[in-house]
Amino acid sequence: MTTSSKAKTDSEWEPRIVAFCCNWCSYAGADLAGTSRIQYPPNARIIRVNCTGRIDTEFILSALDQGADGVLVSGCHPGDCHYTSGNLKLRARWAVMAEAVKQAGIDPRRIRLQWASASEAQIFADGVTKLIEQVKEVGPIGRSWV
Amino acid sequence: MADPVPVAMGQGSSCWGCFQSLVDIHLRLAEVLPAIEIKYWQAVADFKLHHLESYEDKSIVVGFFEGMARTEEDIHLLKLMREKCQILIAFGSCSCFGGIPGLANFSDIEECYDVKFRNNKTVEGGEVPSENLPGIASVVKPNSDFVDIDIYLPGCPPTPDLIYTAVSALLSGQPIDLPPHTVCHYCDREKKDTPIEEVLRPYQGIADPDRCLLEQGYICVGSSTWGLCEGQCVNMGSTCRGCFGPPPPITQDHGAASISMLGSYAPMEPEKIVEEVKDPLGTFWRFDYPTSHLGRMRIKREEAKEK
Amino acid sequence: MTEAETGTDTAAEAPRIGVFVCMCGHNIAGTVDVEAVAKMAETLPYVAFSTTTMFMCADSGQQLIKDSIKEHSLNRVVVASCSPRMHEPTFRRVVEEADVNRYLFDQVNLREHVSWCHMRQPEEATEKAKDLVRMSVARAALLESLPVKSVEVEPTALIVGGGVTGMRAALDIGDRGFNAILVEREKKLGGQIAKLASVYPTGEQGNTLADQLIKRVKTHDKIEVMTESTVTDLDGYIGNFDVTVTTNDADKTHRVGTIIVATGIQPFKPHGYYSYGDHPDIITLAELEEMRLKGDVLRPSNGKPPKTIAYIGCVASRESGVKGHEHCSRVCCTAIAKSAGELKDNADEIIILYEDLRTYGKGHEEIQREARTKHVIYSKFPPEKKPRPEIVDGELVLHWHDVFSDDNLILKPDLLVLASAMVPPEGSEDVSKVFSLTRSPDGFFNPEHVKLAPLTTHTAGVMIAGGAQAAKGAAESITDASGAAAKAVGLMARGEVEIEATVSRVIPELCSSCHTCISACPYNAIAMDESQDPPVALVTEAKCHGCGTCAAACPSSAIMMLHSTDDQILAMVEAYLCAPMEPDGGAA
Amino acid sequence: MTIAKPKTSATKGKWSNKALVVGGGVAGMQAALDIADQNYKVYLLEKSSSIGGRMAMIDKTFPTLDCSACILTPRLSEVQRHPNIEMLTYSEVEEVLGSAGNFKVKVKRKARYVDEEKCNGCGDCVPACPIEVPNEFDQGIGFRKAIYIPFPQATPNIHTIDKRGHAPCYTNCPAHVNPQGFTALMRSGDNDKALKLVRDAIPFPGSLGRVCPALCEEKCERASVDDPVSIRNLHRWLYDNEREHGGYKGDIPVIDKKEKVAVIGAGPAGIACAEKLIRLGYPVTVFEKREEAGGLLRYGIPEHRLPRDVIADEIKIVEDLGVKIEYGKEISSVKSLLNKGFKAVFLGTGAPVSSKLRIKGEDSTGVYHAVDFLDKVNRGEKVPLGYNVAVIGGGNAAIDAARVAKRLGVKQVTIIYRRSRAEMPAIHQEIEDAVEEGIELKVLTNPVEAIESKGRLVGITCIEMKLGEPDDSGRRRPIPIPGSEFSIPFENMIIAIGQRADPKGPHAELDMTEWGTPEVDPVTLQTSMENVFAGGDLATGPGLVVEAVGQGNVAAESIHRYLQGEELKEGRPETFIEVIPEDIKKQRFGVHPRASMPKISIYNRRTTFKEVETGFDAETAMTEAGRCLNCTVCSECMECVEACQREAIDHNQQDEIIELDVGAIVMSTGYKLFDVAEYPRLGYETQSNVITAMEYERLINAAGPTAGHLVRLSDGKVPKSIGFIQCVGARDVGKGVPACSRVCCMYGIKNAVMAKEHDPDVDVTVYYADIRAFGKGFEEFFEMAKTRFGVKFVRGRVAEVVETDDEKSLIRVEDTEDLTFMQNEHDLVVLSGGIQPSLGMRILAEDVGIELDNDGYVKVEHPLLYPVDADVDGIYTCGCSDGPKDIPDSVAAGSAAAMRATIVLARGGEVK
Repeated sequence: MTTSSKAKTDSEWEPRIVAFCCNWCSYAGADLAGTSRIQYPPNARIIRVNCTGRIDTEFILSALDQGADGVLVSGCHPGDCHYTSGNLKLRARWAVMAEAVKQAGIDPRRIRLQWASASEAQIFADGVTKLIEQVKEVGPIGRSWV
Repeated sequence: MADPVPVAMGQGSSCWGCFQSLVDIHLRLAEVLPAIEIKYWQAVADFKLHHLESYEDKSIVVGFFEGMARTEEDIHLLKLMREKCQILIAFGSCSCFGGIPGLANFSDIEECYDVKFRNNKTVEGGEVPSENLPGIASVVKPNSDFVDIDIYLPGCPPTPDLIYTAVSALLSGQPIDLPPHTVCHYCDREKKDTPIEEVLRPYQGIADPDRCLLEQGYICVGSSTWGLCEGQCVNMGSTCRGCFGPPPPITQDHGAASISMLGSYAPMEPEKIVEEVKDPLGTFWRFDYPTSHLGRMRIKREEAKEK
Repeated sequence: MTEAETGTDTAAEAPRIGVFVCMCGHNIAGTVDVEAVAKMAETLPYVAFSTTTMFMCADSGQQLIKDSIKEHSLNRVVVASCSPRMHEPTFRRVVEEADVNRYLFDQVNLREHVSWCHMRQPEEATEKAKDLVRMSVARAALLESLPVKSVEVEPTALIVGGGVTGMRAALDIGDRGFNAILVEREKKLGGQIAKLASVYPTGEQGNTLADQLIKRVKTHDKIEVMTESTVTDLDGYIGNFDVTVTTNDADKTHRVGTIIVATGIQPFKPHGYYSYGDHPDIITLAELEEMRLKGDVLRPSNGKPPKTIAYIGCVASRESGVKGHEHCSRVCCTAIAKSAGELKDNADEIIILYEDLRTYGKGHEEIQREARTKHVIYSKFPPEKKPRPEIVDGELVLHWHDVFSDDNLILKPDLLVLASAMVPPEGSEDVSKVFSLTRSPDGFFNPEHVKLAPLTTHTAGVMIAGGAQAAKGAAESITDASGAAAKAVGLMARGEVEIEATVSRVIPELCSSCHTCISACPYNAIAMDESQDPPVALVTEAKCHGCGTCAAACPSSAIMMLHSTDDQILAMVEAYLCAPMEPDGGAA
Repeated sequence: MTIAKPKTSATKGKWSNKALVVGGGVAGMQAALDIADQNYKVYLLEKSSSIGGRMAMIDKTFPTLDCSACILTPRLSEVQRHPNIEMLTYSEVEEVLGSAGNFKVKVKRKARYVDEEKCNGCGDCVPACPIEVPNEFDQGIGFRKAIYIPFPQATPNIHTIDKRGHAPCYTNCPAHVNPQGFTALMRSGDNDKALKLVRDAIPFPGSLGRVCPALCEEKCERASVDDPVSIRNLHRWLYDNEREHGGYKGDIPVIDKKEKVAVIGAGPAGIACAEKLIRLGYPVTVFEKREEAGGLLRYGIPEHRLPRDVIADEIKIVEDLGVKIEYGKEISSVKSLLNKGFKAVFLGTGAPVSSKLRIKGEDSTGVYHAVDFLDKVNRGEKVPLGYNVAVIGGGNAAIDAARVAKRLGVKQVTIIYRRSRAEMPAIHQEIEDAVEEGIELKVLTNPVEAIESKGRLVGITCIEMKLGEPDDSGRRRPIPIPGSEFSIPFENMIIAIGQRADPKGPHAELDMTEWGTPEVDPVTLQTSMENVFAGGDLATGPGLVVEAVGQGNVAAESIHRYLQGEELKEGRPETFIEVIPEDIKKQRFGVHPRASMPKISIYNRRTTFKEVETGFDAETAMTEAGRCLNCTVCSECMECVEACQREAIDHNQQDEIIELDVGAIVMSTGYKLFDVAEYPRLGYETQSNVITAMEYERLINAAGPTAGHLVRLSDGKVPKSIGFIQCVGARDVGKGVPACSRVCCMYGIKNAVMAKEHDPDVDVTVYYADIRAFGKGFEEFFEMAKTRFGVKFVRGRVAEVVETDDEKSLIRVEDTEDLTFMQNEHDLVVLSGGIQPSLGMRILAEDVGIELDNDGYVKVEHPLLYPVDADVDGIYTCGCSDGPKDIPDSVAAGSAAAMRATIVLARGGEVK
């Protein structure tokens, strides 16, 4: 297991964020954030999936386990899923998983589920920013345990 | 008949139920016992640890290790087994995944001491004993963190049939070929493919005996659990709680898979599902918390605390 | 279904990955150190070649990829450039032309997701770019070649909505020799246009205009008209949709190849705006038009012809912050001008209160000029200080601020006409669900691409036209209609269409028949294959839209979402989080 | 109005199910794709060299701010690779006949001088091309080469040579030196190649560089800016420079042909002919009766103009190439040469016999003829001259003789010429120099008698002349004024009124004209003997050296053809289409005077035969070369031909007319932008910091001339404040643009947002009349521009833009919302011009046979029922052909036009 947060002082530390985005809404929203030149912190690395319904709870937990300081899942608004209901399934998974995460003593501020449509570039960017702020409050995942 | 195969049975912290189950192969023991030469098994033969220590490395062909390694003694034994045995089998879910003792990781060691010693209802002014006790690790780590495991035979306990199949295969030098199916495969209940509208606790309502329990709202993790049990519980009217852990490859996070499955079955409002699914950690990671992602993070945290 | 494998079978070969980092002029290179990214990529496992170029999408860039594939025997290609939503098809084609299966290509979004949104953090952006490339390379190593498949297209189009847009689309399709089924939920065809007394720019009566189309539609041997009907269910996929049309509670299923959604617009009832509903003489422009169509314009309060009429523009349109009303309704400015100009012949005074004047289209300015020539008065009010109608003793008094005179003015109009917003018609939400259409914040349906693909949607085989996409005038809607018809006919004329190979696949040996996938699939694309013993899940690939929900849900890991496998996704996570340390770093 | 469509009826057989789309912009591309997707063949015709239209020029698109090129590029490749689409780029519609289902369309495929099949767009030719001109694609603010692709994603990715005919300098030169080419090569620093290009035309870049009257310069277009380019002195410099750096370094031709050729006379014509032939690989022998080669150059032009070593060196170069010159060998019979094995002969023996004045006393002692006089002097013979010498004539020989006489110590030299100074045929600079050297001009004077005393000249009686009507030469005819006779004392008279051919000589064997010259074919210079050719002064009578060289070239070509058994006349004489460089924006060239030629001092001139003009230095030469306007864009320097490894370049390509049979036509001809200079008050073209929105697009485009850096073109500074003026040339009845242009509001806002994006601190104000944000997402974008980007909006038509002393632009406007008069200073002002029908729309409409509306757009059949049908069956319109449209509306209309067109196409037989 390699958790490779860099040897930097806490003030230099930048959270590492894994972001799962659905192709149709949030990935497009992130694209729009780019084309609109909305500036937001560069900590997140987006992994594109067709639908948030594709996101297995394991992806999220595994990312945290491997040292992600935060995980973002961003998808279409409930009711607007390109695949009609994938996001509802993810939402239910998320709810249960978030409880488990809390129970396991992981600060829930490390994970964020948000809805951002293809036109909601600002909401997307704000969501990323918000998660990063939250994670910064909590600190690096390796260190917060101490 | 070929020479008996040297075997060793090691026990860590556990309920001993797995070896009990081994004995449950009953008459078939008559086939098995002559074929093996027990080199170490504290429960049934008078071997001491130093006997085990005195064997040449890898002189024992098969080692079964039951339970998990919580104490220093357990860890020593586990490592010793590894040294002496050519094939090391994690025997039972504790040995494979941490099992029920792994649930201790929900709490930290001090809380455990509180429960066990300090606030133990049966004693007054309980104290944590400091003598004649092997050192207790602050956190339960999966056996595989200490040694390489060759074969996993999960189950709480592994069924006698499973044990017999495995042992027979081993003795005949064949690979152990276990069916990969989950519990559902063995479940006789009917599925109607309807989403779950409400999650029920086992005491709620009266379950239709012929219909999929999950569809009726009872959390059954049979679909994410290796069906080596051949559906004992579900066919007897009880939900599967996942004691055999995830199906092969058993590397996937059993609890995570269960949640993904449940979420897909029950696309309910988040508030509702959270309200109705009590204790997700205990529900979905009952038998395999230490090997799960969340469990690993817990271990890391406890280890970090120690440092 | 036909199946053709393109590209060499690379499954057996060890991955040889080529990484192509695009500068995109300075769009990327201006922020990201692309050379450094390409250099880093060289060090990654399986990477056989890595380079940068000015414009990867230009012919020269495409050629570079093709040449490099040959020269370095690449069997996987990673292009780090712009959003895959833009150029993935381009590059897939490029690699295919070099005999590499299109699914062995992966694209990294260095522009929309990096350079453009981290413009002031070049170092961090470069780090991010490196991570993203590393992730993509890890994924690429695990990519598998997939077959390209196509399905036949049923030569019938379904058109939802029997306004002028829908009718024009049906006629064009019918005239072109294909079948059209026109579904209208009202009793009568004609839609909104038929309710207008005067349609700009020609000034024809809406119903006579519509009637011409209705007559042809009804007599056309290729067109089946279903009124008082709604589409309640959609099954199938492009080329082979099974549409359930409900007419008076009776369901009937039609097999169609393509679908055009032409559900149009609807005038908003502006309750809560300008005392609408509080006084009988406050009506909407739509109500006025209907009144004109039926006969003379009379004051609802007393049945007398109004002598003084006031119009207010932008009613419930352009309301920043009010969801569903932020957009411009596009048609009202010219419609008011047309209406006012025509009514002025019989009225003493007509005044138009407006925020902005948007007579943008062909012939629109003339209409506005004509109204002015007839002494229709235009008065601009400030958006932050809207006109205020007051009802004093049953009488309507209108107060407003005129921008150009900087004066507060008062008028007692006999009739106050509110040009209310054009909004999506009721039931749009159901339509969006049935056809899996996404909607913009104004509630209208989103096209596939707002600039270059305004008529197609993200649901393959489903087109939108006219008001379905945004508030639009009749001429624009009818143009859209023919355009959408062209899209539908294009599919039908070709007779077959390629479908995505990125579908889910059940590994039968691992399936435990738990049925989780079946209840997870939104498209009923998975069923138990009863021919197997025991029965296992089976995916009908043409019905699979590739969302991957089943793969995530399957607790036995028995479903593989092709091109988006667990391994591929987790490899990206690992490549990011478990990247080798940079030399200047050091262990935590 | 009732439904009249579809009127077309199927007549089987002739019905074509192919379609033509005119215009390769985004609408045309869409139409083509949608027709092609229905399995019909489509011709996509585009007049420029790449499809993509305006959208390709735009930086970002509203309201999504998608990068235009990025979203367009996939579309470009889709069109290119569509099996049913045939792109006809660089093509124009010439004529349309027929009706729906059966149109016959003539299309002119303009020569792009690059083989579309062979070119692979590698671009190797581009760096080789020395010509740089403003790039239209960059709105003229960036540059491209004469061989170019307009933008990186151009489709097809085939280079095009922009060649607009022949430059006047080139056509006016009798030997066809290519000044535009060689100056361009000089500018790109390749003097060797430049000189080689000159030598392709003349073997005497150094000699002619000194003595040529430079007919090229007479026609130089640069004169319309300031003065002609000093072309002659530039090739002189090239030669001098080469000589200074070690002399000729060019190729030595391989003699690979066996037909021997004889040239009689080593004058300019003969040497030119010999040099050409040796380069073609023929063994050539020149027979010269005198002791040195050069003819008139050697013996007729004085040393102060043409130093002996220069001509000697140039002759030597020709000899080094392999030309054998036999000196002192007088040939009396052509036939005898032919009998000796020569397969062809060129006669260039010149016109060495001086014309006479035909006046009394002409033969007295002290009278010389210029040719003999100069010959003697040039040979070093002593010529006795008195105090007072008259030179009769106004040509170069006269001036030369006069200046030589002066240098020989004559105190008083007078040139007597019968017309005025302006009519003197001599090089004007030479006349000036002569005057400067103290030579007197006596014009409008004609000698009538040479006064002799004892057989010796003592004076001349002259008569005064006046100028009458122009004669055949175009010069005004001199008429003697009766009774105006007067006498002047002279000790010598040098007659320089012309020469003629020697009636004796080898040419006597040929058919002769009445003037005693051999009869030659004017095109081929062939004489009455098929293998004998004659040129230069011998054939034409006395002329310019460069004319003689030109004839030598022509003869060489004829001899080559003759010897190769080819048709002598085919393709000859070369026809030249002279360019009218109207599209070269002259105001973009600052006045930069012609370089003056340095000379030795007057003192030195009077006493020595030192060369008067000393030549340019390198820097002057380079600067002077830079003055060329590149009139024809491509100069045919042929560098690209050499650079192209695929041999794709063909400078001889011709425009081609092809005929198409199509069933339907879609018009998608786009628009032209309103010329914002029509509002002088807004300062475009007069103020350097007022630009158009399209120029702005290119400025902010990463692939544009500034690589996307938003700077002022005037000084390269980053503007801190930008004003965007909307509705320039739209909704203005007075300017003939009454309608709204529909897109400018949004692109103005988009541009304003982009300014903010480039520099968040920049102050951006949009001056508008109404904001027409009517499309999907437009209003929301407008709102975003205001709130998130902080773009300021001022409602008001701008009264004027004034340039301030500190190079800012002052916008004067009344804010009509709060009724205040504003004067805002900006660093940059961007005019958002309106849209007008495309250039040539009216002619095209006539060709196609459709009607236009009042605004000049395609008139549609019915704006509501048939919004994309033109009023002629089978013809459809989309994009901005029928009125301004934004991109999505254009695209939708493209699809719609495709739909309507395919209904017609289907009628041909596919209807089920």
